[in-house]
Amino acid sequence: MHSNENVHEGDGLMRKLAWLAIAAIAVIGAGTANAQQTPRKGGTLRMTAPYAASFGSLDPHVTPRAQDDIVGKALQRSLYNWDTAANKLSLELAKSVSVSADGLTYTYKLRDDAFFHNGRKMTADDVIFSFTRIMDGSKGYPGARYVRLIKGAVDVEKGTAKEISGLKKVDDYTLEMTITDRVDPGYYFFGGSTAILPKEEVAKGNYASNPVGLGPFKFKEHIPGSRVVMDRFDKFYKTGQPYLDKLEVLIMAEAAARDVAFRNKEIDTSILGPAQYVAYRADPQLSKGILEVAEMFTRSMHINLNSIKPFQDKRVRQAINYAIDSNLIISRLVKDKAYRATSWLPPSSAAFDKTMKPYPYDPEKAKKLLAEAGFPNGFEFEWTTSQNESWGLPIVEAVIPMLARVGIKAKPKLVEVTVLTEILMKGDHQALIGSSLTGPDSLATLRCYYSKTPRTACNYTGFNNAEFDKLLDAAAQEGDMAKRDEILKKANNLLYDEAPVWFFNYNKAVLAFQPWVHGLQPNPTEITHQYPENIWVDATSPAK
Amino acid sequence: MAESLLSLDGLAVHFKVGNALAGGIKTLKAVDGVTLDVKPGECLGLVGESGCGKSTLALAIMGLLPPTRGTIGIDGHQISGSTPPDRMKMARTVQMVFQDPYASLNPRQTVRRTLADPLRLHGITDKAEVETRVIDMMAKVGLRPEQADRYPHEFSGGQRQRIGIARALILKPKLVLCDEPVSALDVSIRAQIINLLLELKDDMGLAYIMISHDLGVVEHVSDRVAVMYLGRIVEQGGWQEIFENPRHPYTRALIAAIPDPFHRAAISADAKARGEIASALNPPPGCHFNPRCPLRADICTAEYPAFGEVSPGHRAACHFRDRVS
Amino acid sequence: MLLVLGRRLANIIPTMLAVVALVFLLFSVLPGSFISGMNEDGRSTIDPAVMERMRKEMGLDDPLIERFAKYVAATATGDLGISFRTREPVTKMLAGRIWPSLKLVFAAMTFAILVGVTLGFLAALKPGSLIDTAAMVGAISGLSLSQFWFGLMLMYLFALKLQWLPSFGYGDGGLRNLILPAIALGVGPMALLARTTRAAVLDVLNADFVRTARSKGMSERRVVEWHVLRNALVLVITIVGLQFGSLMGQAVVVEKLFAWPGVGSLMVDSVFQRDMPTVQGCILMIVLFFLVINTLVDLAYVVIDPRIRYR
Amino acid sequence: MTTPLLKVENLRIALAGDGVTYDAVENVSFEIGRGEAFGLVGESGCGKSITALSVMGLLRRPLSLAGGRVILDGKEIQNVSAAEMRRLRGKRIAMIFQEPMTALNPLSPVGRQIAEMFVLHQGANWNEAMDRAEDALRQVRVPSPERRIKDYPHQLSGGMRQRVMIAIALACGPDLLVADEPTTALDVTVQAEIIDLMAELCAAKGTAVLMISHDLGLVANMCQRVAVMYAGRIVESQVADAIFAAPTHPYTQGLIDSLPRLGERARRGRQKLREISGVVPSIANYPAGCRFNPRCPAVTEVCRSVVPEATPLPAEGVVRCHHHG
Amino acid sequence: MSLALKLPRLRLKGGSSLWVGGGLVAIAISSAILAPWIALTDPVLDANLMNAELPPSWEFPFGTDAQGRDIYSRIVWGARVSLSVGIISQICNSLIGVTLGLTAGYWGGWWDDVVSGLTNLMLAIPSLVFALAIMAILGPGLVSLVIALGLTSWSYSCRIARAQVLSLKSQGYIQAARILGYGDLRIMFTQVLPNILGPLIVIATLGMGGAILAEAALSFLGLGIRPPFPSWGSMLSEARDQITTAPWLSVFPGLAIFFTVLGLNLLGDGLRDYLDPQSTTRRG
Repeated sequence: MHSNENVHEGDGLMRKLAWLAIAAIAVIGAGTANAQQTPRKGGTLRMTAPYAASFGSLDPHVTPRAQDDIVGKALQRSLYNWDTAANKLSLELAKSVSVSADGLTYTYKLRDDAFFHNGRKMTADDVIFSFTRIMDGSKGYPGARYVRLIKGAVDVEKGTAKEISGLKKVDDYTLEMTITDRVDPGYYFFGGSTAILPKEEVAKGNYASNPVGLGPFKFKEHIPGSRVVMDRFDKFYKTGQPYLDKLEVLIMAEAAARDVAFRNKEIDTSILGPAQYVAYRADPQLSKGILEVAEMFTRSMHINLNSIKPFQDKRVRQAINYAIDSNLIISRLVKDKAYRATSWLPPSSAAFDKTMKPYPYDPEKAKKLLAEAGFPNGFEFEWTTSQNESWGLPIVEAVIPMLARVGIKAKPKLVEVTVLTEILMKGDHQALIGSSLTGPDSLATLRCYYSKTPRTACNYTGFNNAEFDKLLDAAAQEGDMAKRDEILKKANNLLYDEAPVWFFNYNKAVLAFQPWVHGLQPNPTEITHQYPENIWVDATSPAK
Repeated sequence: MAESLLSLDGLAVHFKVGNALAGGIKTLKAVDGVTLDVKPGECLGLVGESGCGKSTLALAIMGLLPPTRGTIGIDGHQISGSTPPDRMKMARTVQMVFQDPYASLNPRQTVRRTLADPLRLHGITDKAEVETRVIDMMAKVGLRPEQADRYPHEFSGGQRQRIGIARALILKPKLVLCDEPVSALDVSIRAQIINLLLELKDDMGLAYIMISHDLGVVEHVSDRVAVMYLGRIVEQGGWQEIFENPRHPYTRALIAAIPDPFHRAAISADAKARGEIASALNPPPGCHFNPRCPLRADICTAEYPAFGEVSPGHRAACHFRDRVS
Repeated sequence: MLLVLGRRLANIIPTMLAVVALVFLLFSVLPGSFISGMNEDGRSTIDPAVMERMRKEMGLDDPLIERFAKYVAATATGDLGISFRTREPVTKMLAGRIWPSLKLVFAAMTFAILVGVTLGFLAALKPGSLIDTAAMVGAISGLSLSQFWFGLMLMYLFALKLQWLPSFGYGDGGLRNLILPAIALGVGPMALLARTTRAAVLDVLNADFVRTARSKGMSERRVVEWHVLRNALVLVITIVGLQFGSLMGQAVVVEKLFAWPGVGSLMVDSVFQRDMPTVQGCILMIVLFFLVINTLVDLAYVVIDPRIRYR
Repeated sequence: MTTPLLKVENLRIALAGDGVTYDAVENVSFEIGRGEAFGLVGESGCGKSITALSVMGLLRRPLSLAGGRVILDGKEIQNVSAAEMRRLRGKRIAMIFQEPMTALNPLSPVGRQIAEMFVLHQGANWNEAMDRAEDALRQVRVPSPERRIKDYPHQLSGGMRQRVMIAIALACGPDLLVADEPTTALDVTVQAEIIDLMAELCAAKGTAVLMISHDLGLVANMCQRVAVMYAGRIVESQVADAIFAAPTHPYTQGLIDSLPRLGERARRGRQKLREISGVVPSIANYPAGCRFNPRCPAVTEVCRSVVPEATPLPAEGVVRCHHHG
Repeated sequence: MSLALKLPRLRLKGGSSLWVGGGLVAIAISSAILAPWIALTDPVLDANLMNAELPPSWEFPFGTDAQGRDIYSRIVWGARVSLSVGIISQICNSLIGVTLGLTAGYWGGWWDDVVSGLTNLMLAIPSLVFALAIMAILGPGLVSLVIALGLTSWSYSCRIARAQVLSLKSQGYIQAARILGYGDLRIMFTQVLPNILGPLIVIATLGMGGAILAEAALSFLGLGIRPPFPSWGSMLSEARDQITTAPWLSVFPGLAIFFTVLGLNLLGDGLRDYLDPQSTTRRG
C-alpha cells in the first residue's frame, strides 16, 4: 500500500516543530532557482496527492492526514503559517500580535482583508467559532490537542462550558487569547487541523463536500478517490496572488503509475521513491526538476530489551550495529535518499556530538562481540516490519543476509503500517524497524529512553540504564541551555554505546516537478505541502 | 393360499411440486392407492406407459421412497410412512435389476468388488466364502471367473445386465424387482437375458415383479399381470385372462398398439386409444382414462369406477368391464 | 416476468442479510478496529478519554448482537453509518464512488462482450481454423494474466511509450481515461466469454434441432441466424451475468493501479484504515450489484428462453 | 420397371477414428419406388441411421461418404453442390428424427419452425407462412392448431412434438420422407397413433417413406419392403410379409424367433426363447467374412473368410448368406 | 441410440493442451522441488548490494533485484511458495466444496438449502474481496494466504460436486447400493466420490491458477506473503515501482506467473477433455 517515500511520519505539530531545528540543512533545489523570473498569471497546476488512494476529508478539522493538508493549504488558512523562505513561523491571518508580560495572553490584530470564498470578511468570531468547534468533545477532532492550550478549552471539551473562556473578542479584528503554558502558540495554530472556517458554511452540514475557506483557491469539484479541482480566488488577501487560474490535486498512490504519469507529462509534481530518485537524477531532462529536502526522523530498528536474552547484552546490540553495512544500504538500496544516522539525536540537534562517527561496518568485530557475549553461533530473532519502501521490508531484506553472515538469523514479521505503533506500545515485538521523530526538543526526544517513561509513552525498547537516567535528571534540572545540551550530548553518546537500536538513517524527501513549474517551496515540514499562491507555471505548460 | 411375500395395501406416494411463490404447491399423486400382493415364487407383470407411476412404485417397494399413505409388507416386515424400513433386512429379502445396464454399474468397481462388497457388508467376512459365492454367482449368470477383475466398461450391454442380475441375487433375496430389464439392450441380446431370468427364478425359487411396457415380454414371463394407469391399478389378473380377455379399454389399447404383422387383426382398430397420458398433477375427473377411451360415456367423467371382479382373481376398474370384450 | 422478478427480489433480501451478518462478524474480530480508523498511521491524535466517550456514543461497546441488530435496522433504511475516517455518511461516500465504478464495470464488460463473444463465435463457426486457434490461445492466455501486471504493461505501452492514452486517473470522466482500465479489467471476462461462447456455439451446432434445421434445407447462415444465435446466447448469458456481477469486486486491483475512484479502491483503503462502516458499505454495494445484475440476467432469460416462464 | 424414386448403390460410409478409418457402412444398395414405404431394420450401431443421413447429405465429420451413389429420381445427388442439396432437402426429401424432444428448437414457437419451410422453399412471407403452418398442424391432427402454433416445444407432449416434426417434414410435399426411429421415444399407444398418421398422410400425398427402426414388427407393419442391416451391411431384403413369415438369413431368423410374441405362450405354452449368442461387434472389430459368423448357428469355414454375395430370393429380394441358394 | 448421435465432438487440440499444459506445470513443479540444486544462489541470504539492480547477464540470467539478489534463483525458489499456495488452498477449497456439495446433493432437503444458500453467498461476495477481508484480519503471510484463498473459492467445486451428485443419484448403481443396504456415507465415499473426481480435479487445477493470480493480486494490494522468502506475486509487486527503470524485475516473475497459470489452465482444459467420458481419447 504505502509504497511511497514520505509516508506520514508523525502527527502534524511534532512534524512541523522538527523543522525548526533543521531548516538550515534543507537543500533547496532547482525550484527556487528560477524564482527571479516574473511570475506568469494563469495556467493550471496539477499536483499529486501520493499518500493514499483518497482524501480523508476536505473538512480540515476532521482530518489529521498529510494527504488532506495538500488540498487544505489551498482552501483554508490558519492563524499562523510556516514561512519556508525564512524557515520560521509567521503570522498568517493576523497582522500583528502582542504578548502580555506573563507570556500567557496574546492579543492578535486580525487581518481585515481576509475574505472567505463566500465573499464574507473574516472576523474574530470566526476564530472563536473554529476553535470552539474543534473542542466539541463528541467529535474527537484531532486539532483539540492544540486548542487545549487555550484556557478553558478543556471545559468545552468535557461539556461543562459552552465557550472557551480564554478566547475573547475585543472587536471584529481584535482577539485576545489566554493560554495555559508559556509556549509560542504559533506551533499550535499553524496546521490545517486548526484552520479558521466560516460558521455559516459549517452550519450547512455539508462542509466536507463544499469546503469554503480563506485560502487562495476556491473549491470547484471533488471526485472522491480521483481529484480535487480548485479555481483562483480573486479576493485572496495577498495582492497579485495566486498566479494560477486553476489547481488540480490528483490522487496517485501507486508510485509506478505516478512515475508513468509524470513521464507522460500528465502531472506536474510527483514524490519520488529511491528507485525513481536514481532514475530521475540520471536522466538529463528529469534531473532538472528535482527538489530535495532533508528530514529529521531517525530510522532505526527498535530492539525490545525485554524480549529475548541476547538483546539484554550490550555487546550483542553493538554487534548488530557492526554487522550491518548501513552505508551500503543507504547508497545502494535507498539510493542516497537518506543521511546516515550516528546516534539517536540528529546532527542538527544542539546536543549532537559532531565528533562522533557512526558504527563502522565490521562483521569480524561483530562476531567477536557475539562470541564474547556468549553467542558464538549467533541467535535468532523476530523482526517486525511494515512494507514501507524506505524503512520497512526492503531494508530488512537487505539486512537479513548481513546479519546471517555473523550468525544472527532474523525472521521478518510483516505487519501493516497502521498497527506498528500499537505493537510498539504493547511490546509485542522483539525488534521493530520504524521511523521516529527525533527533534527538536532533545530532552523530550531522549526521554524516550528514560527508565520511568512507560512503554506506552515512547520507551519502546524498554531501556533502563541508571547512568542515563541520572544524566537526564540532571539535564532537566539544568536551566542553562548550553550546559543542558552538554549533558544531553553525554546521554546521546551513551545511547550510541548502549545501542538499544540499530541506527540507520535520516530521510531526504524528493519532489520532482516539470520544467514549467516555478515557485515551489522546499517546505521542510512536508514537501508536498506547498503554499500554492506562490506557484506559477510558464507558457510551456501543456495543461489547459 | 401361500402367504404373501410382498403385500401393498392402499399404497400412495405423493410428491409436493412447485414453488409457493410460483403458482403454488401442487400434489403429484405418482402412486395413488395401489393394493397388490406377490407370493413366493410368483412373477407379477406390471404394465404401463411412462408416467403411470410404475417407477415410483418400484422405488417405494425398495424402501427408497417413503409411502404417503398405506403400507408395504415385505416378508413380514411392515413399512409405512411412519415406520421406515430396516435397510439391511430389506436388502436380504428384496432386490432390484435396473433398466440401464450402463448406468447401473459403478464404473470404478470391478465385478468382484461389486459382488463381494455387499456380502461383506452383510457380515460374510470369510475371504474364501466370499470368493466362492462371488464365483458361483458369476457362473450362475453366465460369466467366467476370469472376468471378475474387469471393470464394467470392458463388458457389453448384455454382460453388464448379467452383472446387474448377479448383484441383485448375491444376497439371495426372495423377491427381485426387474425394472424393464431388457428394454435398453440390443434386440439380439434380449432373449439371453429373459431366458436367464426365468432360469434363475426356477433355480433359486425367486419371485419377480417384472415391470415392462413390452407386452410380449410380460406375457412370456408373468404368472399374474397388473396394468397401471396414472398411479392406479386399472386391471389385474392371471396372465391368460389379461391377454385373452382384457376388460379395461386401456389394456385393450395397449394390446392393439403392438406392431406385429401376425397380430394385426387380433384386436380391432377401434380399441386404440387416442391422445396421450394425462399429467398426474392434474388427472382428469372420474375415470382417469376417459379422455382417451373409445368407450367413454357420461359416467366416466363423473366417477372413478370400482375395481370390480370380472372373474375370480381378475379385476378391472372400468364402468363397462362387463361389456367389453 | 413479474413473478420471476418478485422471486428474485425476495431472494436478494436474505442474501443481503447473510452478507451483512458475515461481514459484520468478520470485521468485529479485526484487530485495531475503530481506533485505527481515527488515527494517522497508528499514532493517536485523540485523547483516550474522548475516544472512550465516542466509542460509547457510537455504540461500539454494546454487545455484538445488539450492534448487529442496530446495523441491520439502519441498513434497511438506507443508513450505512458514519465513516470512522471521514466522519461522513457511508452512503454519501459510496454515492460518489458508484458512478465511476459502474462506468468502469460497464466499459470493461462491453469490451469483454464485444471482443469475447465475437471471437468465440468466429472460432466456433470454423473449428480448427487459424482464427479458432488464435482466439483460443488468446483466450487461455487472457485467463492466465495477472491483472495488475497486465495493467502495468498497458500503462507502460500505451501511455508511456506510445503516448496514446492517459496512464491513470479518472480525468474528466471521459472515454480516454476509461479505455486502459477497462481493458485491464475486461481481459479476464473477455477470455472467459470467448471460450464459453465457442463452447456454447459448438454445443448448439451439434444439437439435434440444428440437424433438423439443416434437414429443412437451410443454408448455414440461416441456420446460425435462425436457430444457433439465440440458443447460444442462453448459454453465454449465464457467464456474462456471473462475470458482470462479480466485476465490481474484481475491479479492486485495477482501480488501485489506475487510481480509478471506484468502490473497490475505497474498500481497500478503508480496510487498511480499519474504517469498518465504509468497508461494510462497500462490500454490501458490491454484493448488491452482483445480485441486481443476476436478477437482470434472470429477467433476460425470461425474455429469451420461453422454458423459464413455465418452470 | 419404372425408375425408382431413390436408388442407393454400393453405399460406403467411412468413420475416421484416431488415425484409422473404418467402414461404418459398406456396399449398401436398395431402391424405393414412388409412394412406397421401405423399412431399414437393424440394431444400434448397424449403420442404418447414417445411411439415412447420407441420403439427406447430412453426414458430418468424422463420418463421410466414401463411395457409392445416391440417385434421386434418376439424378445422382451424392456429389451435388451444397446449395443444390439444400434445395433438395426439405423440398424433395424430408426427415424425421428419433428424439422429438431435442429435434425442435426449444426457443422458437413450433408454428414458426413449420413456417420456415414455406419461407425457405416456397418464398412465402412470414404471415402467409404462419397461416399455412396452422393448416399443416391441422393436417397432423394437432388439436386447436391456431393456439398451438404459438406454443414452444416444451409445452407440447412427445407425441405432439412428433406430429409437429411430421408437419415440418411433409410441409413442402416431399417425394421421400426419411423417418429415423420416429417413435422409439414414445409410448406404445402413442407410437401406434403416430405410425398410423404417418402412413395415412404419406399415402395421401404419395410420399415414399424410408423407415428406419430397430423394431422389425413395426417396420413390417408399415412398410411394403424391408431390408435388415447387420454390422454395416444389408443381410437380407424382402417383401415385409415374407420376411416375417419366411426369414432367410440366420440373423433375421434369430431376430424374429428370439422375441416373445404376444399370444405365443397361449398357443404353445412357455417355450425357451431362441437366443442369438454373442454380442453385436463394435465397428473396430468387425469380423472377416460374413460379419454375423461368430454368432451364427450355421457357421461354416467359408463364412469366416469370404464375404457372402447377394443372392436373389424368389419373391423380389436378396439375402447375403453362404448357406442360401 | 444411433451412431450419429454418439459421434464425438471435435475438440481443439485436446491432446496438445494436455501435454503443453502438463509440461509447463511440470517445469514449475520440478523447479519447486529441485530449487536447492538448480538455484544459483540462496534466494534470501545471497544479497549483495554491490550487485543491486543489474540487468540480465551470464552471471545473473534474469538480472538482480534491489537487494542484489539473483532473480533467477528467487523465481526458482518462489515456485515453492506460489505453487504451495495454489495447491494447498485448492486442497482446502476442494475439501470444503466437495464435502458440502456431496452431502447437499445427496441428502437434499434443508441441508441442501443451507449449502445452496452458502454457495450463493460465496458467489455473491467476489472471492478477492473476501480474501482481502480475511487477509486484513489475519495479517500477511503464507498461512493466512492459504486460509484466505482456501476458504473463499470453494463454491465452484461445491456446485460441481452437487450437480454431479444430483445427476449420479438417480443412476442405477447408487440406487443399487442403497438397496443393498449401504449407509449414506459409504455410498458417498465409495460410490459417488470416485465417479465425480474427474470434474473436481479439473476445477481444482483451474483453481490453482486462480489462486496463484490471487496471490499476486493480494501481494499488489499489500496483503500477500511478504518475504524474506520470495513468492512470484510479492516479487512482482515489489518490482512494480521500477517498471520504467529496471523492467526485468517485473518481467521475469510476471512471465513465471503467466506461464505457470497458463500451464495450469491448459492442463485443466486437457484434463477436462481427457476425463470427459464422452471424449474420444478414452472411448473404446
